[in-house]
Amino acid sequence: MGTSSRGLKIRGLGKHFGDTTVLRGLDLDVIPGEFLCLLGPSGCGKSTLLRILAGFEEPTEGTIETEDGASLIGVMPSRRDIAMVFQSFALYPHMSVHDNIAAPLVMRQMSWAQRQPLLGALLPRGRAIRGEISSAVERVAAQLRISHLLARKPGQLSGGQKQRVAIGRALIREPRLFLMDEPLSSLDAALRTEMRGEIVDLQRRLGITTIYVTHDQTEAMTMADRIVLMMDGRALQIGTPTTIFHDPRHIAVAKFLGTPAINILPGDVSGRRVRCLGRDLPVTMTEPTDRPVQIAVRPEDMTIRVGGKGSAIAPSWMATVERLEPIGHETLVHARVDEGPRVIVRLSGPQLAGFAMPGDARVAIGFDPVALKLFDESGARLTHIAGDRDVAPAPHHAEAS
Amino acid sequence: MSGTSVLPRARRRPAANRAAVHGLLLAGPAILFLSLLMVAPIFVVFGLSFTDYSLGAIQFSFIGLGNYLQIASDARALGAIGHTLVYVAIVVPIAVLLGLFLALMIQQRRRLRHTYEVLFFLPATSTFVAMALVWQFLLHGRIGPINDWLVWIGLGRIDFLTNPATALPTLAVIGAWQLVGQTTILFLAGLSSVSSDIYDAAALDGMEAGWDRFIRITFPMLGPTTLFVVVTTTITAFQAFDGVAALTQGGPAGSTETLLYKIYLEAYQYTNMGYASALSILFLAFIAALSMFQIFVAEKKVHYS
Amino acid sequence: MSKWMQFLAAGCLAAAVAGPALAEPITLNVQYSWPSHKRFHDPLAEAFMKTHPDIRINYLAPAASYTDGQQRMLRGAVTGNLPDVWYSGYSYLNELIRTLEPRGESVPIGDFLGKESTDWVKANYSEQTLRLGQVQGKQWALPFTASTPIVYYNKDLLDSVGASADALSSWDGIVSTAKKISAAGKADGMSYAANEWGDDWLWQALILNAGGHIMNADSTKVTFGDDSGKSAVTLLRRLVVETGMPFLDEDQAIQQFASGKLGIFIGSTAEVRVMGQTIGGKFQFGTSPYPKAIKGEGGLPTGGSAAVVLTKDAAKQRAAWEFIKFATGPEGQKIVVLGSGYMPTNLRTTESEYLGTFYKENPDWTTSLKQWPIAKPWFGYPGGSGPRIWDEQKVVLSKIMRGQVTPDEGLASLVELTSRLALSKN
Amino acid sequence: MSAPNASRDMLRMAGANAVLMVVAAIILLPFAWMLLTVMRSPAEIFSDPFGLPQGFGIVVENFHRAFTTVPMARFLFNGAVVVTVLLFLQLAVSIPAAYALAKFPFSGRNLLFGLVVAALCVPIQVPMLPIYIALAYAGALDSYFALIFPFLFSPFAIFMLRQQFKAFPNEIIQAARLDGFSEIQILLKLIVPSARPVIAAFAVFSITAHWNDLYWPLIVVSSQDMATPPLGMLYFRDGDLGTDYGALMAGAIVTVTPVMVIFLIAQRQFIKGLTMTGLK
Repeated sequence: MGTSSRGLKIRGLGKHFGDTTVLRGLDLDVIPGEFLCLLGPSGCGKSTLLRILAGFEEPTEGTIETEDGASLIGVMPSRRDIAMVFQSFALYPHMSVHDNIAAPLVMRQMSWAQRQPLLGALLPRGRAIRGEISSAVERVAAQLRISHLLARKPGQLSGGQKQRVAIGRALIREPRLFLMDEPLSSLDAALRTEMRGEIVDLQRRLGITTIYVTHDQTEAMTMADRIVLMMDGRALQIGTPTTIFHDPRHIAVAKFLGTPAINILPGDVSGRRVRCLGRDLPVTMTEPTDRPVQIAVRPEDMTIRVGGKGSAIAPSWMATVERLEPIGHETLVHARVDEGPRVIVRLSGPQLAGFAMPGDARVAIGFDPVALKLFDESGARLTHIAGDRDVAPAPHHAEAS
Repeated sequence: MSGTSVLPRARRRPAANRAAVHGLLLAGPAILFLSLLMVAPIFVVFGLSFTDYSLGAIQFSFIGLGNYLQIASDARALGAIGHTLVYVAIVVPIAVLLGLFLALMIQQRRRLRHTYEVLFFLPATSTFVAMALVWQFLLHGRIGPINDWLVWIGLGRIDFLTNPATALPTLAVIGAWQLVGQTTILFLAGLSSVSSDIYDAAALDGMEAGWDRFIRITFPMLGPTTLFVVVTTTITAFQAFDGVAALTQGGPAGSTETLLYKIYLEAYQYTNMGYASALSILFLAFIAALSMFQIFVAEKKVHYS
Repeated sequence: MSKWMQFLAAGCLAAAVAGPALAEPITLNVQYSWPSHKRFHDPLAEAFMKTHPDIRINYLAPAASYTDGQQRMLRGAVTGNLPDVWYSGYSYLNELIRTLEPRGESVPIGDFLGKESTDWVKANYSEQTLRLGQVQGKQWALPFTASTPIVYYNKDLLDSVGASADALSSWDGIVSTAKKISAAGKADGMSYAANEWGDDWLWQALILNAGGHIMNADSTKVTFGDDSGKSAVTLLRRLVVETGMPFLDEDQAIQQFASGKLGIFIGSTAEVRVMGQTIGGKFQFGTSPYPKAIKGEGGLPTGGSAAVVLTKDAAKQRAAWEFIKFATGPEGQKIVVLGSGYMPTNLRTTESEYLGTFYKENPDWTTSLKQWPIAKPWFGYPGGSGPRIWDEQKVVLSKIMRGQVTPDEGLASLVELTSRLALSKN
Repeated sequence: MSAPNASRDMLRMAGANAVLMVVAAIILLPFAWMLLTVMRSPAEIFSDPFGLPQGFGIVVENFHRAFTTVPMARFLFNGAVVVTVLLFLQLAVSIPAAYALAKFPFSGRNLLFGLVVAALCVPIQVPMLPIYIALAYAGALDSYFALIFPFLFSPFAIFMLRQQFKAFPNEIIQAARLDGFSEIQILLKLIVPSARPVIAAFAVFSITAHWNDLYWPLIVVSSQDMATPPLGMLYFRDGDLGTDYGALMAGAIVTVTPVMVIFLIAQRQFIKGLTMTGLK
């Protein structure tokens, strides 16, 4: 596809509906050709951002510019060279699949008179243009493997077929920017996985900049080049899936990603030393300070020891096992630390081997100091050094573009 | 007692059977009243249409198809059918198109939407006998304010209700006046069932507003609503009676005699029950045909899912 | 047991209603046409019950018109729902009696009248009045209200074109006056809405006034196809052509006259009271007699109603007669006349004790009285075909007035359709 | 909705509002005259149709006449009785029937539904005549019964409700049966509440139709005590003595207002109900 993909420069974007603020001062650069996921819980403003990009809503403040500096504010949706796939697919129920896919082209390539129902057929060129459009529709349909459905109405299609038609309608335009609003959420699980791959393949092949809204972290992690993690109208963090997962800038990001959710343990910092539940941790703060902190450790980074079996790294805390959750290749251990919080430990592979525990077993719980992340009370990330390894959040490659 | 009595000797009715009994019990009253108030009377009317029964008469006789043959040669009955068709032909387009237009205009209003809905629906809720008198004066050929305004804008006076050429159209406009609120609200209901995603998708595809959006999206999506509105409006218009009874009594020069008014005259004024019954059956046939048309078209064309 | 219950119920009722055990009052169900007549029926019943505490008058819902009332009586005869006393429109009296007599539903008023002294009858009811209540020579009903058409004119408009009310005594005079008024451009000349009236009263007036008859004495032949009919249809067309007469129905004509935009209106004397109220002194109006085409010989159809006794119960019949005597008596008539403008049907009403003084002070109300001598019965078609005949006749009249058919053609088709409908079996 | 240009949009909106206002003014013209008439004396009504009101005294007088020349309060009471009892009974008959049609496979169901749909198209004037004769022979004319009985079967209500009930999830009904609900409880506690907007829509239709109906009361009512408001209107209006327009319009206002108020109250539900009922 010959058209160049579009980049966007979004600055200070805000949107209020009366007293409700949906977006607050959002900055974002969209890199041409990338697959960008807007991820966040419902109500975080991700759909509103998408609707503003499409032109359905006007922002209250802020700017949106294309890579060549043209502002998009006030430009009609149809002039933005954007295509969109809706969660509900938004197919025209009264038109055949063929006409649904052809609709954008009919509106663009035919004159007002040519596209009128009866009149159009009589006009010169009208038939010729219709022919060209039809072959374009057939090409797209073949690509999406829905050629056999062209004569049907949307009401006669399955969910996955509707999905393909909706994508077809978006593709035929050869848009410079592709918007997708939770396009997989109305499909069943198996189909969702299949379509996930198809959409990514398609995007890679065509190289069209794609902004994809979802609340499903798996989708975001598996599909995106970069993820914008949004909460409460703000972009909390922007980065590659790896960065966002392993190097959260904010405790909310850490909590949002990963299943089961990250463990949070209470701690204190005094000077450069960090204490957790009465024990010193083998880490050193980059900056000396005195404050309570939140210590976050993912379940897979936790260790467990029962009567000498299993690995353990000092320091460790005694805990009581409350429940085991075996899921085949791994087991989740739910335990309560003595005089401390409940934690989840994920055991897999070698750790799991020969590991068996009675109920109410007493265990020692520890974690790899390299894996822990420190956040202050407001949730902001603090930097520390674990042993001799520097685990401060590094200025990552994907951040700066 | 022997051991077999442990099992309750329950009437082991299959579930389907029980559901059937429940269903019949629930529908019972409706079935009773349906037979009593609808089915039986229609059979009686049908039967009477083959007699010369006259209200108050002690005896009557069967005259076969006599009443029906009489309709064919009764200039007034044929005239009444013609007037009814003309009336329908005026009321339906006005009520439907104006209703659609108003619905489209109102739909985009956020704050005033409900106000408009209520205002346009007021005529439908009002007592027609009372409003007819108001119209009679407003449309007075000589001293009516509407004629004063017509003169003021340079048009001549119109004897709306007393000129045979204008009386029927005038009644039709009044009829449309009463119906337009209903059609507006029905169209609004239809419009609100079109998802906003569809409009967003249409906007991206280049149908942002105006004619294209209307002709390609809104109107086709309103297909079932439109059909429903057209047919119900037509059926209502077919039953034109109030305006005739309250304003013209069929005049001037018989120009506003409608089928239902004619039935009323024959039944209650001339006491020709037999003939009135035959006209009623004809009337019923017209309406039944319309309804069949609706069902036929609805099945064929306008259902998308 | 049921008897015991009845006894108990009756006892309780009596205790609750009557207090001291009096003779049970007789309740008469009385029905009339025209809801607006409530204005005089209510005070009439009140006055009656004051002097007759043993009789209670219970009015049933008024019929919307004489025609509607007639239909109700015919339906009532079938279903056994008849009032005890009914005021029948004159034109429906014939047919009513013809229907009810074989069923034994009606009692001739003559039976009661015969028991009163001849002098009393003579003092109260004129021969002419009584004749309005006779069917085939028998006194079935006693006239209660009576009206004839009269001419209303707007004196201010007449003055403004220099016309005098005296001119209105002939059709020529009316036409030329109306012509002048409409030529002046401020108002329409006149309205004689014969074709848009609810019944054929104004149309019959033209025929009767020209000395004609609608049908022959035994109702076997339509007779208005003669010169009387010809003069009637010619006149109607002439009114439209020469005075530019607007086409109005009754309500509209009254509205326009009351607003001061109509010079001459011909209608019922019963409207005189409301007319005065609606005009409210905005201009001066007057009334004058219906123009006589043929002096002396012609007649006018009498509108209004006559009381008929429909109860079969002897005690109720006696009570009904008492009530009718009162209603058609001078006191009753005084109430009726003042509440409407109708002509009194009782001779003594014009005595100074009753309305003598009033009439002297309100000459507009006396116009109709002057027409008593030519008041004739309002002809009613046999076989209940009246409403249908009128529905068809008015279509033809409209066509004549609008010039869609010539008066001669129109008259021929009027006679044809009337004969066809009036003489078909039924 | 797309709103790319705020000022152009404002202009469009103002234009649309202007058009709507004009149409509303035309539609409301008769009501304006009705209100003005009640504020003027008989003498002014026709000579100055849209003149200014003549003061409060006349309004009071017109309303006074409306309530004293006829028992207006009694008419309103009759109207209220007929409309409420009828609505209640219509629902009592229609709701179970609609439920049965929607959820119970009994034999003859299709026939019954076919008849309901067919009955939708039968103008009420056709079966009215035999019903009148039957009521007359039963001696039941001129009663609340006569005013109410012929309308107990409402195909419209059954049809609307059935469409609504059909959409009610079967799982919930089955769950309720497992929980020990009786069929009646299921109907009253689960199904009926889910159909409230549809019931409101039907209520507005039914109340409007029967409050304003003239035809049937005119035929069956003969005593003034049983008259409904529109019949009461006729007491002011007749050609024989001329019409008392001031009192008539006062009566008209009193007659028209209750239904309008009910519509205003039920309006949102009414419109929601219409949207829910098979108009998609």
